[in-house]
Amino acid sequence: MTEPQLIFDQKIDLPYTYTIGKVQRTFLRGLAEGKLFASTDGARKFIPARPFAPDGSRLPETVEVEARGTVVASTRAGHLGGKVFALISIAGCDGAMLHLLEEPLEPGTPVEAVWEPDAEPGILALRAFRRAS
Amino acid sequence: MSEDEFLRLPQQVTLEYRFAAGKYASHFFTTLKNEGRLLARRCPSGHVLLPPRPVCGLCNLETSEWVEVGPNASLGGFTVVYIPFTDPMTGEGRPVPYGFGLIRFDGCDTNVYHLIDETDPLKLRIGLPVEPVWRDQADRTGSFADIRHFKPIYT
Amino acid sequence: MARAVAAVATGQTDYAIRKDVGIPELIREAIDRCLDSRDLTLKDVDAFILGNMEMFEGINMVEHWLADAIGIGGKPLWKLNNGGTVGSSTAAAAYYLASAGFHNRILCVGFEKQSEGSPQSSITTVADPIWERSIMAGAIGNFAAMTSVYVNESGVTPEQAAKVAVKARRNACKNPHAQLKMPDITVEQVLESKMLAYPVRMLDFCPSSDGACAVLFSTEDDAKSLSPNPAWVHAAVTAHDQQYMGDSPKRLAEMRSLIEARKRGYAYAGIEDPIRDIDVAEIYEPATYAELAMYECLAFCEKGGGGRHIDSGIPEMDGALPVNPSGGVLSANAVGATALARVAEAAMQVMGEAGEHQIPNVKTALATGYGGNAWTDLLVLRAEKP
Amino acid sequence: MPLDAFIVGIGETRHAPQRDDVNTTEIAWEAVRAAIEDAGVELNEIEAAITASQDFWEGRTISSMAVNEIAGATFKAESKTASDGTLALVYAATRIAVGFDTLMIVLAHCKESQADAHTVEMSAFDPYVQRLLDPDETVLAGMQAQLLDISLDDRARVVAAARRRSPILEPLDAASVASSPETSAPLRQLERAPLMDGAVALVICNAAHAKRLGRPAVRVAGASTATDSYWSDRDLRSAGTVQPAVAAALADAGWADLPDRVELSAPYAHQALLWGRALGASGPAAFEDGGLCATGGWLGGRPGVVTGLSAVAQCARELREGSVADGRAIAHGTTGLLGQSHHFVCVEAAG
Repeated sequence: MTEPQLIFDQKIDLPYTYTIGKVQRTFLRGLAEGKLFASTDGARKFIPARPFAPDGSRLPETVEVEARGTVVASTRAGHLGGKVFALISIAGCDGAMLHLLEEPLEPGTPVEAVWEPDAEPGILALRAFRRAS
Repeated sequence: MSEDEFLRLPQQVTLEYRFAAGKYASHFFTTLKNEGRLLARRCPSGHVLLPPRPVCGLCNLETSEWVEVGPNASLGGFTVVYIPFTDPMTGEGRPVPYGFGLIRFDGCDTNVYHLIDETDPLKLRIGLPVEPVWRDQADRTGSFADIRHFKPIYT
Repeated sequence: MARAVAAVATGQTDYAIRKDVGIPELIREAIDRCLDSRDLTLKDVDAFILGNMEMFEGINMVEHWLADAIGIGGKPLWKLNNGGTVGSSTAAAAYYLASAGFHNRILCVGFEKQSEGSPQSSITTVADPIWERSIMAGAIGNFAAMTSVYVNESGVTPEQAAKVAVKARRNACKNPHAQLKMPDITVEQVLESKMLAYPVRMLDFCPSSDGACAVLFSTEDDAKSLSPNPAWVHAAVTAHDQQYMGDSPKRLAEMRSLIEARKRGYAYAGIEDPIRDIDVAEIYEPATYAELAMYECLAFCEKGGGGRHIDSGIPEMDGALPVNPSGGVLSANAVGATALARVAEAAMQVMGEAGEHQIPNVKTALATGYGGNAWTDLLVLRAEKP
Repeated sequence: MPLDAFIVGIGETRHAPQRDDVNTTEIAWEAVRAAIEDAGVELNEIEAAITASQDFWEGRTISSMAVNEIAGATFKAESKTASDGTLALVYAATRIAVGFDTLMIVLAHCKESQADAHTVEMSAFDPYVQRLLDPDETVLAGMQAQLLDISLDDRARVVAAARRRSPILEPLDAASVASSPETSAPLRQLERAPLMDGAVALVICNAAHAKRLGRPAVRVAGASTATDSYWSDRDLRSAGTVQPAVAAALADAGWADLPDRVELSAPYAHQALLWGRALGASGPAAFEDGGLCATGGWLGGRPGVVTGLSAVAQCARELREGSVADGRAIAHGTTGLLGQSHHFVCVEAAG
């Protein structure tokens, strides 16, 4: 009689509370008010706002930018129920923002933000991007 | 910076796992469930190791045979815990205070941590004999939690 | 030939609950303090080694996410995770990688933002999922059960343990980065603090902090060009114990990994009489009782003599072998940073840059890391080049 | 000072999608036991071990706690690189080069069947501005594939070649790969390497010890690792640090040019082609004739964390057998979303 191979089904279920730094507070609170803020060193602007550029230099200030841009790439995630993810580059800004689209769009398609009404500060305060009208 | 200036975003991270108990744990828990016997592994140098395992680190040799230990045991160390603690596996808090300690099964060279049915630390001492109190057969899950806790034997 | 390696610059954040910064800003505080002290920038660093416990903040491959915050730009980026010893493990890795010439200037960064997770619960994920996790009682419960063995064997008293807490929090007053600065702390206050898990009381145990520590290592002439008196690494030894938490019968009373690492480390660095040969020690003491036990395992005193050793005053700031003039882990504990902070503090003592808690003319400093299943890292830093 | 360590023992499990018969300690011991037997040494002689594992895949903080006893590190040194097995080998080789250790175990292990890949990958996304969208690496790979001018047919041919060369996975023809269900457009399910359980262990030592052991040895001649910016700050069409990393490895080994034998590790077919192109390979043919992945590489069935060290083990085996023309090979590993870090190890027949 071969012995059963026991399996322990377990979960690691942990609550986290992420502290948000200065420029990203402005960014995430801005989304809740239907505004898009980039972080900047006075010359380059980055979306999403973040405290450091990829070369490590500081981006200490924020500046509001238009919530319009173009699709870098998009994909329908069939393995995740058909949600459409996209990488969005915002006009005049470096960096790129992962977010959602209402439907897959070709790279280069102009898009604009769709805001979630009276949302809490956070990335989901921006519901998705759609083809710019 | 006043309190409301700060922004702290809550996020639950839930990771599901299916752990294969493996050869030694499967044999241990199957024997425990079916025969109520506790099995440790012994290596060629005679070290009796619980939990059972493929290699004895004391002599770097493969363990070579099963050997029965316990069920009676003694305290290898003890404490009484007074601070609430949420078990990440169940998400529930364990009521305080509760006894907790290092249990050395008779015949074993190592200890295992487990709960002790005593909340007065002054009654506990190293070497105090203890015996396992089992969960009812129905709600055994095939883990060390099948032993509810260890009861001190105050003679 | 193996190159001589030295710590040449250090930087630490103030250890506290930080609600004002995220993780990228937190590590850059320590990194910028370290690099600014030598007028360097990120561009001057050849390779990075990051250390933390990923599940404490719940971020997988956290070093890859932090790559931008350190301006990685195609450079080598290492990530270690050895529990509480992770900080000293990054220092040991830097030593061997630089000594072999695989990298030159290596920046080690240890960090933890413990306020973002629930440390007591995430420490439970250290336990083996099959044998230990369903019974775990958090770090404090486990540690207290080990402490009973040591108290039983050595006879140390709660008062002697409390003296360690008093020494730590008073020393902390002279360390700008320490979290628990308590100038008027008394033994009585420690003995009256809330019992967490018998016999360990609130003030017997280390706090939970957010914090980061950065140490820059370099080799040979480059090290001399970067620091007026570099802290040369003479030994970086690691020892582990068996696999499960209950395996070691004596636990603290005879911490096998620390005894093994001490023997090899002292032999390697030519230390015969620690009191005579070591000028200052920064050890990783998660609790007062641990420091007393570590005095014995480090051969600062005879076995069972930990209580008498604190009574003797030798480990005080003005004693023959000061232990933790920085206030130690009892005064600040962000796990990923903590063991590297021990190395940083030892290096600061050798470089004469420890400010108010500087011990006069330090030639040899000891640093240890503690973590995992009672594991040990032990490093010896000296003013004299090996 | 170049690395100068010798691989004298190789142990690798037969990787499988779901090893329910063993836990982490036991699967790692399978590899270590085979490696010390191959080297003709006892576990007691091992002086230190450097391991590689990732806590989120293993479901355990300090996941090396499960293996330091079977790796011979009780009362000795063990350190864990939380990225790829190639880096564990490099760290170990530096301890040998400086003469601190003479005989060591290098171990990489992962049981991908234990975890939920989606949540493990999602946990690697930026927690402030990306994670709550609930993405995973397949989503990013889909976007990357959309931008690259690599056809589904070429991608399917790479997977079919990997499966044909794999000693463990069932063969698959390109047509069935191309017609498998779509995951994240334009990717098909079978374009991604399957999740596997497995471990690889190497015994390494210095020159004197290798001579004493008299085992067929392979020399670690050099290595490199290079990390790029985070995925969303990169041009997804670029091969990132592949070229600079391979150049650095060749320089470290003192090799003038890339050897013919390259063992590449890529979890997606289009990445195999993208990174292969950066190494001078023109298309699927390099995979079909075994030039780039003799036994199928990651797509041929290796657990992610283990794939880099498995690539080294594969090259070492071939060098021992003398089946590599110029007696030189280079093994590749990668970590981070969309290949953010690339690692290369140069190995040569020790003669």
